[in-house]
Amino acid sequence: MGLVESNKLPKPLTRLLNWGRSSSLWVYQWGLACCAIEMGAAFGSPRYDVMRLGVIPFPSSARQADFVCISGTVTDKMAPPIKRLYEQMPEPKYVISMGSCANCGGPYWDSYSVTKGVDQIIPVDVYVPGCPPRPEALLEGIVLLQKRIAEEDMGARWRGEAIVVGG
Amino acid sequence: MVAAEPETPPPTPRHGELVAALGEALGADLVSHAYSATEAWVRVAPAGWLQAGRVAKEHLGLSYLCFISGIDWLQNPGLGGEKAWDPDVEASDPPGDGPGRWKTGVAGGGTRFQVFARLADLTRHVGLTLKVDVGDGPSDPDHPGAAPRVASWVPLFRGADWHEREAWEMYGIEFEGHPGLRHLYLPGEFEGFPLRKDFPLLAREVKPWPGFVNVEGLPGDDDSAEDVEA
Amino acid sequence: MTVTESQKAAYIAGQAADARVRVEIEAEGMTLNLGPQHPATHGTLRIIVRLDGEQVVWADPVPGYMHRGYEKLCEVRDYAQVTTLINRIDWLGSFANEVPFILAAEELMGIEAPPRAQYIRTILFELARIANVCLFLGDMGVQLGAITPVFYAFRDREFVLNLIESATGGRFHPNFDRIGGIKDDLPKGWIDECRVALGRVRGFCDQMEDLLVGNVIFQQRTRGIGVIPRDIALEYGVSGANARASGIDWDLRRDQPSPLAWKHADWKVFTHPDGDSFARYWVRLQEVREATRIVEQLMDGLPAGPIRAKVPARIRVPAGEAWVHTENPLGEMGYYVVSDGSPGGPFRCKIRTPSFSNISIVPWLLRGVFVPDVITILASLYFILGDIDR
Amino acid sequence: MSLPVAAHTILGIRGAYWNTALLKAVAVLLVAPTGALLIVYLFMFKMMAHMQSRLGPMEVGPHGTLQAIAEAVKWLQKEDVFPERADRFVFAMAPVVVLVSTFLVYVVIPASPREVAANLDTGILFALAVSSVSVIGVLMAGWASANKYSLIGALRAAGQLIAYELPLVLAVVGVVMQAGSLSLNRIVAAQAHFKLFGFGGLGLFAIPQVVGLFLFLVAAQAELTQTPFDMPVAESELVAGFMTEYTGFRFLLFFIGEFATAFALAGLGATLFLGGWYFPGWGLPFGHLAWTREVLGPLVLLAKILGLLFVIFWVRFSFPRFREDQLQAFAWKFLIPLSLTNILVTGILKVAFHA
Repeated sequence: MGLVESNKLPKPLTRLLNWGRSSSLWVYQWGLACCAIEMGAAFGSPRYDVMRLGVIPFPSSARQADFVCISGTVTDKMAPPIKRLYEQMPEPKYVISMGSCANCGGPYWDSYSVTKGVDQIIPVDVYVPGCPPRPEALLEGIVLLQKRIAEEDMGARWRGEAIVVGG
Repeated sequence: MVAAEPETPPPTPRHGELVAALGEALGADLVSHAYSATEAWVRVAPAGWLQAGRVAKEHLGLSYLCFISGIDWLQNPGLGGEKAWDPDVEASDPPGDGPGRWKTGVAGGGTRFQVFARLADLTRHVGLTLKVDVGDGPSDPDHPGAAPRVASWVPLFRGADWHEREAWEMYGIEFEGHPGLRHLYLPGEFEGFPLRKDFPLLAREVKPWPGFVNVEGLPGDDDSAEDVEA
Repeated sequence: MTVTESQKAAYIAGQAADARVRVEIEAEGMTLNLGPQHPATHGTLRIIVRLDGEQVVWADPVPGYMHRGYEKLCEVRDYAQVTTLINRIDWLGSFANEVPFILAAEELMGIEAPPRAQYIRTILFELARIANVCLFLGDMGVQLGAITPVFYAFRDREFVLNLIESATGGRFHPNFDRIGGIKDDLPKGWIDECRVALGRVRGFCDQMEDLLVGNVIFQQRTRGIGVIPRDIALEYGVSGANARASGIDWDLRRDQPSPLAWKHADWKVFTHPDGDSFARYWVRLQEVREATRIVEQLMDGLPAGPIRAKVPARIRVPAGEAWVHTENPLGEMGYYVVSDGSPGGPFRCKIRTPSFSNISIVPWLLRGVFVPDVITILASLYFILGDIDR
Repeated sequence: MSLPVAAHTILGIRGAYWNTALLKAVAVLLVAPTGALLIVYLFMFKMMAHMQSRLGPMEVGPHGTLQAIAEAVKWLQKEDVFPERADRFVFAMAPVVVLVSTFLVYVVIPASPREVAANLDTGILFALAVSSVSVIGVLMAGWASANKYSLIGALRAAGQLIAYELPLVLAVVGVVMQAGSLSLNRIVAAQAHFKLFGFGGLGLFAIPQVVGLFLFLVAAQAELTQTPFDMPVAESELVAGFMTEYTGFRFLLFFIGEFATAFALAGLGATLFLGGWYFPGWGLPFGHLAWTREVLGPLVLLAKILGLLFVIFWVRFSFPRFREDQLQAFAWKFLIPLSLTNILVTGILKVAFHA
C-alpha cells in the first residue's frame, strides 16, 4: 500500500475507490435489543429497504462486513465479544451506533450491568439517536456514513491520521 | 408493611382447600398463610421447604413452576430514590430495621432474606405463592459471613435450576442440593449481589438522580395534595 | 477508548475459552460455540454445544448478554418511570408488557379502570401480540433457510405498527398505559384503518400457510423435532403457545379472571397434541388469526365513557403484595409487585418473563439432536433476549 | 447440419495459434465474471427484492445497475486477513482452485457453431469433470480456515457435492444417449434435427428429456449449494460455512466463483436441454447470411441461460432448506433411482424408434 501511504493517489482513482466503498456497504447486523428490530425493519421491511442505498445485509460473518450496526444495549458481558467482532472485521471498517443504549446507556444509565456507550469499546463513526430510532433515522445515519466515506482520504486512514469530514 | 387481614376469605374455595391440605401435610412447618382477592400465600419453615414443594407438586396438583425468586427486606431509603444516593451514609441499619425487627410483607417473615415461589395448577387454574425465611445473611450479627440458605427445588422441578441460579446470583441465597450455582446473567468475575438492598448503583453515586417527578414539591404541598384528581 | 478492568478480565477469559475450544477440535467430539453473535440466536444468546459428529451431546445456554438489571432499576424508579422501562422487556410486543404491571399497581391501589379503557387496553394488547408473533412466523422461515417470508412479515407488520403509533404516539414502545386507565382515546378513523390492517394480517397468515406450512421441506424439518412432553413442560414452567403446542389447554386470557376485555369476545384457544416445532408454529399461526378476530369483536363492542378512573396526582401505592400475570405474546408474563407504602417506586418487583422459563428447557431439549435441528428448535421456541435476560 | 469448426478461426478470421488461444482465454476470463456480476445484479439484488416486494439497489447507477461493479471495487480494497492458525498457502489457494474449476467449464460451452474455446469431442464429460474439482477448493477452504464453522461447512459441502454429482451425470446421460454424442456442439445439432412424433424444429430436448431436465436442475441447485440445498453455507447454522473466514478479494473470488458456476451450469443446462445457441429455423441453409448465427447465437444462449437461472433462483428464494440427512436421502433414494429409470426408458425408446 505504498501508493496509498505516499498520498499520491490520482484524484479520479481516489474517487472511484471511495465510490466503491460508499456504494457497497455490507452490514453486519449486530442486533442487541429493541433497536435490532427497527434495524431489521430498515433492512428487511419493504417500506424502508436499505438495499436501495447499496447497503447489503447479507453477511453473516464479520469477515465480510464493511460496517457494523451496533443496535441496542451493550452490557459489560457483551462488551468483549463486541470488541472481538470489531477486531475480526477487515479494514476499512465503520461503526454505526444505533439507539440511546449504544450511544450512552440510555434508560439504563444507572444499571449495574450496562456499558454506558459502545464508544467506550470501539470507535464509532455515526451515532443515531432514539429509543429506538425509527428506521428512517437509521437510513439517514447510513446516508451520513456514505457521505463520510465518499469524502474520505484513504491515505490519511492508512496513516492513522484523524479523519475530518465535511469541513 | 401490613399483612393481608387474616379474616380475608380465600379468593376461591380451591385456594382454601390447598392451604388446608398443605397445613395438614406440613404440620407445624406451615408458619402462616394469607389471602388477597386473587391470591393465596403460605409461609413455611425452612425445614419444610422441600416437603412443601413436594406435597404441592405431587398431591395438590400444583405441577407448574411459575418462578422462584428472593427478596431482601432491608430498608434502604437511599436506594429507594427519595434522596440522592449518599455513599457516606451506611445503609445497613436504619432504626427499626435489623435482625428480628424486619418489616416484611404478606404472610409475615422473620429474616432479612426470603425466598418465594409460585406454583400453579393449570387444569383447575389456581396458584399459590410459597414463602420461606432463609436467614439474615451479612446482617446476622452472630454469623456475618454466613450466606442465606435453603433447600433446592431442583429435585422436584427441573426448571428450578435457572430460577435458583438467578436468585443466588442476585441475592447470594445458597440452595442446598443445587447441581451448580454458577453465574447466569453476570460475567463470572462480577462481585456482589446486585439485588441486595445495600448494593450501590455506582452511576447514582457519581450523578445523583434528579428526583422523582411525582414527589416534587407542588405549590402548597402537603398531604392533601394526594387528593388532586387527574 | 477506556476499558474497565472487568472488561479486560472478561476479554482474557473469552480468549482463554477460545483457546480451549481450538484445542478440542483435535479431540474426539467437539465443542461448538453458537453465539453470542451467531445469526441463529436472534440476539445475543450463547449456546455451547458439545458435538459428536453433527449430533449434540449436551448443550449449555449462556444467557445474560442482555441483562440490564430491570428488577434493580424498578426499585429505584417510581411507578410512572417503571412503565417506560418495562416496555423494553419484550420489545416486539411492548404494550403487552405494560398491562400486567399497571394492573398490579391498580390492584394494590384498589382502582379499576373504566370499561372503555379496558377495551382499548385489550385491543392494543392483541395488536402487540400480532406485531410480535407475525415476526416469528416470518423469522422461522429464515432460520430454516427460506428468506422471503420474513420480508412479508415486516411488510404487513408495518401496518400494525402504524396503528399502534397513531393510537399511542409510540411506534415501538407506546408507554401508553396509566394507572387507572390509558393516556388518550383512540383517534378518529382509527377503527376503520384497523379493520384494513387486520385484513392484511389475515392475508399474511394465509401466505405463510402457503409458503411454509404447506411446504414439504418445512414439514420434514419441523415435524417430530424438539418434542416437549406435557409433564416436562410443566416442570420447566413452559408457557404460552409452547405449552399449548404440547397439549396443555391453558390460556390466561380465558382462564384467569381479569378486568381486561377478553371475556367479551368470542374466540378459541388452539392446542396441538404433538409438542414438536411444527405444532408450535401452527399454534402461533392460529393465535394471530384469533387475535385479529378478538380485535374486530372488541372494536364492534367498544363502549363509550371515560378512559381514566380518578387517580391521585401523587401516586402512592399502599403497602402490600400483588401478583398479576397475563397471557403475553410469548407466554405467561407476570409481575410480583411488593410495595412498602413509600411514595417512591416498588419495593421489589419480580418480573416473571415467559422466555426465561421457555429457554431453560433448552439443555433438556437439545440432547441428541442434530445441529440443524438446534436451529429449528431455538426458532420454534421463540424467545426474545430482553425477555430472558431482563 | 454439419459443423466444420476450423481450429483457428473465430468469426471467420484466421489467426495464428497463440493469437486465437489468447483471444479465447481472454474471452473466457471476461465472460465468467461478467456472467457472475450479471447474476448478482439481476437475480441476487433485483429479482430477490422484487419477490420480497422491495426494490433492491436503486441509488448506485440507474436502477442500481452499477451496484455489482461497486461491490467488486469495494472488495478489492478490503484488508486481506489471514486467520492466525490458518494454513496460509492452502487458505490462499482455495478460492483460486474454485475459480479455475469454474472457468474451465466455460471453455467447452458453445455460444455459436464456432464460438467455442475448445470444441472437445468429449465436451460434456470434460465440463462435468472439471466442475467437480471445485469441491477440492471448498475442502481446502474449510480445512485451512481453522474455524469449526468452516470445517463443518466444507465437510457438508463435500458430502453434498459428491452425492449430487451422480444424479447430475446420470441426468446428462439421457441427453447423450439421445444425441449420440458427448460433444456439446453435436448435442446442439442433434436437438436441431430432433423430431418428436414427426414434428421437428423445436430444437430442444426438454420435452423428451423432461425428467432429465428436472434432475439436472435439482442436481445443479445442489451443486451450487443454493437453497434448498444450502447446508454448507447455511447462514443460520454455520454463519457462512467454508467462506466464514474469507475477506477482501479472496471472498470476491469465492463470490464470483459461486455465481460464475451458476452461470456455467445454467449454460450447460441450456445447451443440453434447451438447444443451446440454436434457434428454431436456423437449421435452414442461411447461405451468405450464415454469419448472423455467430452474432445471434450468444444472445439466444444468454436468453436461455437467464431463463434457467430464473427458475434456479426462484426456488432459491422460496424454499426452506433440507437437513443434511434428508438431503442425502433425497439424492440416493429418489434422484438416483429416478435418473436410472430415465436412462432405461430413454434407451428403450431410442431402440424402439430407431429400429
